[in-house]
Amino acid sequence: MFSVLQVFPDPAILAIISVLITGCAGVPGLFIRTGGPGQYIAAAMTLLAALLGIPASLALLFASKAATYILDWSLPFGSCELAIDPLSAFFLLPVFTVGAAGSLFALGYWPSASHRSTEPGLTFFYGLLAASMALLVMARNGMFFLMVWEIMALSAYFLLVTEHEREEVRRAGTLYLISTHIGTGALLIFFSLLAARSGSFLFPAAGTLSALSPVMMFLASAALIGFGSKAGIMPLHLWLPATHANAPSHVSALMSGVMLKMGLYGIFRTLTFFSDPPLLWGATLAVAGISTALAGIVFAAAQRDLKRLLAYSSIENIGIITAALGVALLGHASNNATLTYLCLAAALLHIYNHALFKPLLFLGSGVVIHASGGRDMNLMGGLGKLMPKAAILSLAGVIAICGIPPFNGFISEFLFYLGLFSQLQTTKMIFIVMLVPALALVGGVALLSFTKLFGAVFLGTPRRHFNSHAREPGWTMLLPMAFFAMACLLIGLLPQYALRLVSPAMVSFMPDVNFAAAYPSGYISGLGRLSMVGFLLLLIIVAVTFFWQWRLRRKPVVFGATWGCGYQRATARMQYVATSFSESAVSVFDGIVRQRVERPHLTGLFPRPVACLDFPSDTVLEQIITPVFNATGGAFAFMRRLQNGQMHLYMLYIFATLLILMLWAH
Amino acid sequence: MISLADQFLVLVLLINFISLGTSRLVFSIRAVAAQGVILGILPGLIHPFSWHLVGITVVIIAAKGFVIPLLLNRAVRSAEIKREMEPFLGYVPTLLLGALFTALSFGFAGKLPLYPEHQNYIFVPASIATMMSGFLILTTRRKAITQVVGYLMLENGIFIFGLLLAEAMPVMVEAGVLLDLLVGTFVMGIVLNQINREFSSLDTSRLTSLKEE
Amino acid sequence: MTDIFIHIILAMLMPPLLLGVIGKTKALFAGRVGAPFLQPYYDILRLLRKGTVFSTTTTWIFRAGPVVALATTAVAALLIPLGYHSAPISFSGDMILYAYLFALGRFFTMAAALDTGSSFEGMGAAREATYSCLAEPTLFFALITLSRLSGSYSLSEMLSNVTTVVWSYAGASLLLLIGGMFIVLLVENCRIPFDDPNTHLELTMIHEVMVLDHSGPAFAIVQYAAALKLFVLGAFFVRLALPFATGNTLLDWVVFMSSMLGLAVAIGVVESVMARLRLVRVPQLLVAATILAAFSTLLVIR
Amino acid sequence: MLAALIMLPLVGAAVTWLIPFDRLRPKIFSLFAFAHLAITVQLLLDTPPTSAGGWFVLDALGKIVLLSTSVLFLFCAIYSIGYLFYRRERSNRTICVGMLICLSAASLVTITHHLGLMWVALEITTISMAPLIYFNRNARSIEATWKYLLICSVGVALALIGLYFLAYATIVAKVEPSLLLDDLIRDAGQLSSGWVHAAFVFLLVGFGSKMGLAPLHSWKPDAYGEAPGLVGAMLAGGLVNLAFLALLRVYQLCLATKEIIFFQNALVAMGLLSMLCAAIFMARQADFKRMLAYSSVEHVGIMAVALGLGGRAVFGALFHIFANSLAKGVMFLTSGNIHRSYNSKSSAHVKGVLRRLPWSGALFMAGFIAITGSPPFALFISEFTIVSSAFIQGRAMVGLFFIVCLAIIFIGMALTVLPMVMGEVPVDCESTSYRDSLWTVGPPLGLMLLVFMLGVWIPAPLLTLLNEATALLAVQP
Repeated sequence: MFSVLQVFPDPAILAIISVLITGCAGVPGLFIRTGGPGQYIAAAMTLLAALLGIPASLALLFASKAATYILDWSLPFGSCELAIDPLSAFFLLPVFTVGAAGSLFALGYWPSASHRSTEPGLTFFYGLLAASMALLVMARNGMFFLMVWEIMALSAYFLLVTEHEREEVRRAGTLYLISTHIGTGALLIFFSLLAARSGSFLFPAAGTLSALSPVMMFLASAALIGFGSKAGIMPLHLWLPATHANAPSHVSALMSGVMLKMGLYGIFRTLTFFSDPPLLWGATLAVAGISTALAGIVFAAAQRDLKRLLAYSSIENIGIITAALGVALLGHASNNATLTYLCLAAALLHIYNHALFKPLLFLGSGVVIHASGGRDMNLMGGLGKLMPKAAILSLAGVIAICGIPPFNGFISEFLFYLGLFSQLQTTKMIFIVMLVPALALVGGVALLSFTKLFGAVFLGTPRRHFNSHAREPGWTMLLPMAFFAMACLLIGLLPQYALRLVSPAMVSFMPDVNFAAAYPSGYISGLGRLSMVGFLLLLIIVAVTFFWQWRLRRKPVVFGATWGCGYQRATARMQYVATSFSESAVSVFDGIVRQRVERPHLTGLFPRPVACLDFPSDTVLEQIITPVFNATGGAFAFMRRLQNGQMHLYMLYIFATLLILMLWAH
Repeated sequence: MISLADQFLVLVLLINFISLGTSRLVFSIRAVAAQGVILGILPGLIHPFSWHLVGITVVIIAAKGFVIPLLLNRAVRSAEIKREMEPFLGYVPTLLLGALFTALSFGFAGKLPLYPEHQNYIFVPASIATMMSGFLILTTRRKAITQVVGYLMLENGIFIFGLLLAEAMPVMVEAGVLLDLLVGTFVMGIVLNQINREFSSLDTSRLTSLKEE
Repeated sequence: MTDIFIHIILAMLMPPLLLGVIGKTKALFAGRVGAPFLQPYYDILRLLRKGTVFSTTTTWIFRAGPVVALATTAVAALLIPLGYHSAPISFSGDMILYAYLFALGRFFTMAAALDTGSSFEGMGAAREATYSCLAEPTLFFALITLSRLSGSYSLSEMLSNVTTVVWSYAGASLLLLIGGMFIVLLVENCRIPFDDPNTHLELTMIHEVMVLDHSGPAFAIVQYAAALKLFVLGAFFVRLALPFATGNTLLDWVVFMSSMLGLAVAIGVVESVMARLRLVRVPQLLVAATILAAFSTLLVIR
Repeated sequence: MLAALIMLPLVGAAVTWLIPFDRLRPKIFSLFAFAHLAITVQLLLDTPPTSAGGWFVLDALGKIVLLSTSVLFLFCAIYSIGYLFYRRERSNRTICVGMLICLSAASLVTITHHLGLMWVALEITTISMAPLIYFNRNARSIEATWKYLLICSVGVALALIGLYFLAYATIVAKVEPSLLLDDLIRDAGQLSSGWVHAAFVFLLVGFGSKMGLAPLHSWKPDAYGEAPGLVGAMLAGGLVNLAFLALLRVYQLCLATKEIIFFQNALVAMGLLSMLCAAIFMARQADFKRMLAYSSVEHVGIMAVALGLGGRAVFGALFHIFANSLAKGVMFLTSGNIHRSYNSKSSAHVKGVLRRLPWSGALFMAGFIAITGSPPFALFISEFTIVSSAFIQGRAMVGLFFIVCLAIIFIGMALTVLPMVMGEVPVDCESTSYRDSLWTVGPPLGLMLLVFMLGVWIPAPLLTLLNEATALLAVQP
């Protein structure tokens, strides 16, 4: 299938070269005085890197053994090993695709003509971010991994604060920087413990560690905190919504599509070290995952900020992936190949799916923001008529992310469901099928959230007058979106091939599981039927359409205003806005998310115009984190009195230290 | 001779108590000056005669007995302050603490393994007690001058201990002494007068603008 | 082969009849003669012959609404076994597809409603979204229970497994299930007590208000799709509630049809004796349904 | 050659004292700094043998401190050309002379093995810095000077007592009395443990207060806060290392006397206390220069912890000497620029530095990232070495506490630095003529590049030097 690739010397070398190209993409722009060329050069380089890197990583994905290289460095942390096994290659693919698509999109979205001052830095750090993520999956030395990890985090930070004149952006940036740094702290502990265990900073070989010691518990939780905070598992998700909302859209696409996955990659990679991940770990991941998914989607349903909604839905998807992974671990621990197979496939496939439809939606949101000049969905509407192409592409993303056939989102959820159902035939751990209704609920709320998004943004009539930007975007912005949309549809219609793309990663992740045992059993034939039904569906749609057109042609078609139910003076402002659309649903989940409403109080017979403000609040942040922070700050403020400028007190400190040490010494 | 040295050391201890107890700056300055003079004489009592020794004695007496007290007095006069008002800790408690520390230092010195020849001196306890008193003043008084006095007392304590090493490593001891004198004069001579210019007062409780709110 | 043929014929022709039966039942309860059983067919044919009015605010999404709704329901009709006969298309996992096909149709119906930019239709869409996402878990609980009882992952086998025998040993859980599923059936098809298909107060409607702006052939498609949906979900329910099988193919078809008509009558009765719930009560009833289904699941997996 | 190392700065001091021209002086000053660095490198390349009966030895530890001090000094000197040109209103004679004297004394500290002489040199560095802290000639600066001088003098006095105790221990042990490190190490076995213990305690407290370990650090925020940027850089990046070197000497002694456990524990305790203290005082710190002072407290704490942990962590400590002094240089020099340009050091008034001083702002930001121990900068390497060896030695609690403190400190610093650097310059902000210029931005930029370089690539000779030094401090079984 990939014999063509044999003409290349060595795919691994090729991949590394394309990583370097990506990393240096932004460099010329820094030195070119006149704006413009730099950005085009960067886009061209990134595309070239993708053209080299994607086939290379495909070849590596299907390669039998991992390619390993030693990086010669002088840091005293053992040899620095770079390796690309199928698992790494699997995570490499999205880096190249999304990276290239984003840099192409940037040409139209962040043209250096109108963003002279910020564009070079943005382009540079964008390339750096992509490259660091690609290097991350290759790193096999804890020290090197941490360095690349932090480069990734920092370049993401600098991308985020591109528009640092805005207070909101600054606060988001600070929040992000702090939480990512705390995550890195956890990783410091993790890698130190790992080194303490294995004696070197090189990653231990697969399955060489045993999970059955208390230290491992400590180690695993450190890893979960470190990587989970990057992936956005609740309650470590705090940084995520603000960050994705305030970054430029193609950056949000890269962050949400790929950077979150790096956290997941960390979890995957960590799990490969262990020969026997106990049930507890799987259960933890499953519970954390499903609760993340539920809370995330409910938060999403409550949002009125377009990009915040998308960000929270990223949390939801990460939750689904984590849950699937957790169940797969449960299956692995209970030697249930079928369960392992289906759920692992679901998790990995959903990683790809999310890396396709989420960037698509973020790019779409970029187009929308470009047009409407804001992120508040309550002020949008009717954009579908102004930019039909962008609208239909976004529609594809919306359907995909709701997990509806015939798009790719459905496939991964289908596999997950199937895995959970398959557990019904066994005798132990049947309770995990309780994830099924939870998942169904998530799906339902997702449908609501994204109907709301699509309806409020693209449908109906404009709720206010848009500026001249509100027109169909250029091809540089449409092409990437079209690419993602096509990919979503293809995976949805031909799932059996998508599964073939995933299986090498599964094998390299769990080499000890005999997936062949699961393969022949009827589950997979289902996928073939699925694609058949998908085509059938399209067929019927076409048929009905033709029938209807035939009827339409024979009778007059009249155009008129929408039927206002007898109400004469209907205006665009009277449409159901995003908030009112989700209001009743959100009120059902009142405990999890609060819809804060600041009602004006009216006085007198003829009150003057007043505003009623409503905004959803993140419960975790406002109920837990902020109070803790304030308490700590207060305590510190109290202790600062120790430094009160009184000389004799300082002398007393010295004297006391002296005495205490003397007493201690004797 | 030895007994004489011990009597002088007892005198030193008494002076400690005086300066711990008094509230009049001028008086405590005189007390420290007297202490300096006594310390200047001490080497002569325990070591055989040598011109080198004479030199040391003269320098110490001149500096500790006259130069520094003069500087301090000038500072006091220019700042027109007579007494240490509102000390951090009252005089009586300070005295009691001083007594306690002196007693402790005698006990402590008894435990320490001493060079046989020094067994029957009270050099070690005296020096420790003097340092302690110095620290007491530093930690309980607010005015810059009194703190300088405390610092000087600390130095005196160290000097007393240094006498035990005088013949073992004279250079070291002298270097120490001279450097302390340098610091002393430096602090007193320059900084105090600068403070005077800035604050027209030597009350360190005024020197508390640098702190964490 | 003949079974598949009959299956398709039935799925295409029978649905409007159910609406007719329901109408007749209600009329009888109200002491009226009522419209003939075939009235729904007449309505659809008449609508197909009419011209169309499109709102100027709408886009192609508005037109796609009815089409996709019909298409998805049609595919679902091919997945569901009718009576004792297994479905034309059946594979492991088709029940998940079955559930999500309705989601697709629902999405386009709501999108079409929002596309008109009318506040009433937006209102309807919002309610539809809320209630359906609350009804979702119930359906899946039912699927879990059936899958557990039958040990298979495809609708045909699941449902064909439900026999009087199964009733004898898993009766309790099936009873709970029927309770839950009946509620789902009513809410998915927007019947009383959740929604009133032939009310005339837009503020209180759900499904009907979403399709207010459709006219002519499009509205015919909408009507037919609604009937088909009732048929598809009804088939599911009937197979649970009345698991009678004679073994003779043709007889079984008769049994199926009569039981479907019986279901229609039942719905008619419910609509005649009950009033619409206040909207705030609806979520509570849905949660209650979920709880029923959950209990039935617990009974079988413990 | 060693003599030249000491004499050259003194000559420089004399010359700069005699030159009457304020414009010319800083340039001469930098020339001498350059010459000093040249000599240093020369000395590192071919090390002279022990001279003057073991008084003067340049061993690996000395080399490390000497190199870091000399490099930092050169950059500060170059910076002073631009800075002092801006501060024309007052004579820069004291600052140049004082710095050069301090440099001479510092070199002396690094090359001598005689503890007494080392102590004298340390005292000289302390005194020579006092007038520099008072450079701004106002009430606050005199107060800072006063506190600095008195506390440090007391500390140094305590160190002197420690030395006396040590010497007395030799007398008691009836070995040939001496304060030469090598002799002491040789006779360490016989010394009476009582006196030695007392000596260690006093030396720890004495040098600790000069180094600024909590709770002996109380002079630091005041002195660093009031001193000009380059003096602050010299204090935080240079003198701290000298005091640390003194502690290293004591550590060597402890190793020899087999009394190491207590000393190590004391170091770990004080180090962790320093980090905690820094964390507490950096939160919501409005004055960014004081914040840097506490960051210095934090980093001496880190060094102390590392030394106390021993083993591989010592390597981290020694590498941290370089990393810390270079990064501190960046922070203090750029903060000097910011302070001058806004005429305020309160983060309440200083906003949008990237707009007004693009280079200084970017460098301050980068310095902040580096100094909080993020890769790819040098401090990450040292800190990661320390943490990992803490865990590898099975002292998880120490490592955990270490990490937690680092996290709190990061949060505190971020909440002060980021709002300063970003955003728009407030309209009501005082307008001054001070802007980025080659002389004021070049040195911190150079330092930053060094910090980055050491973060990704350690030159082989430096690595061998560090390993030699680590071997000197290894626990002999």
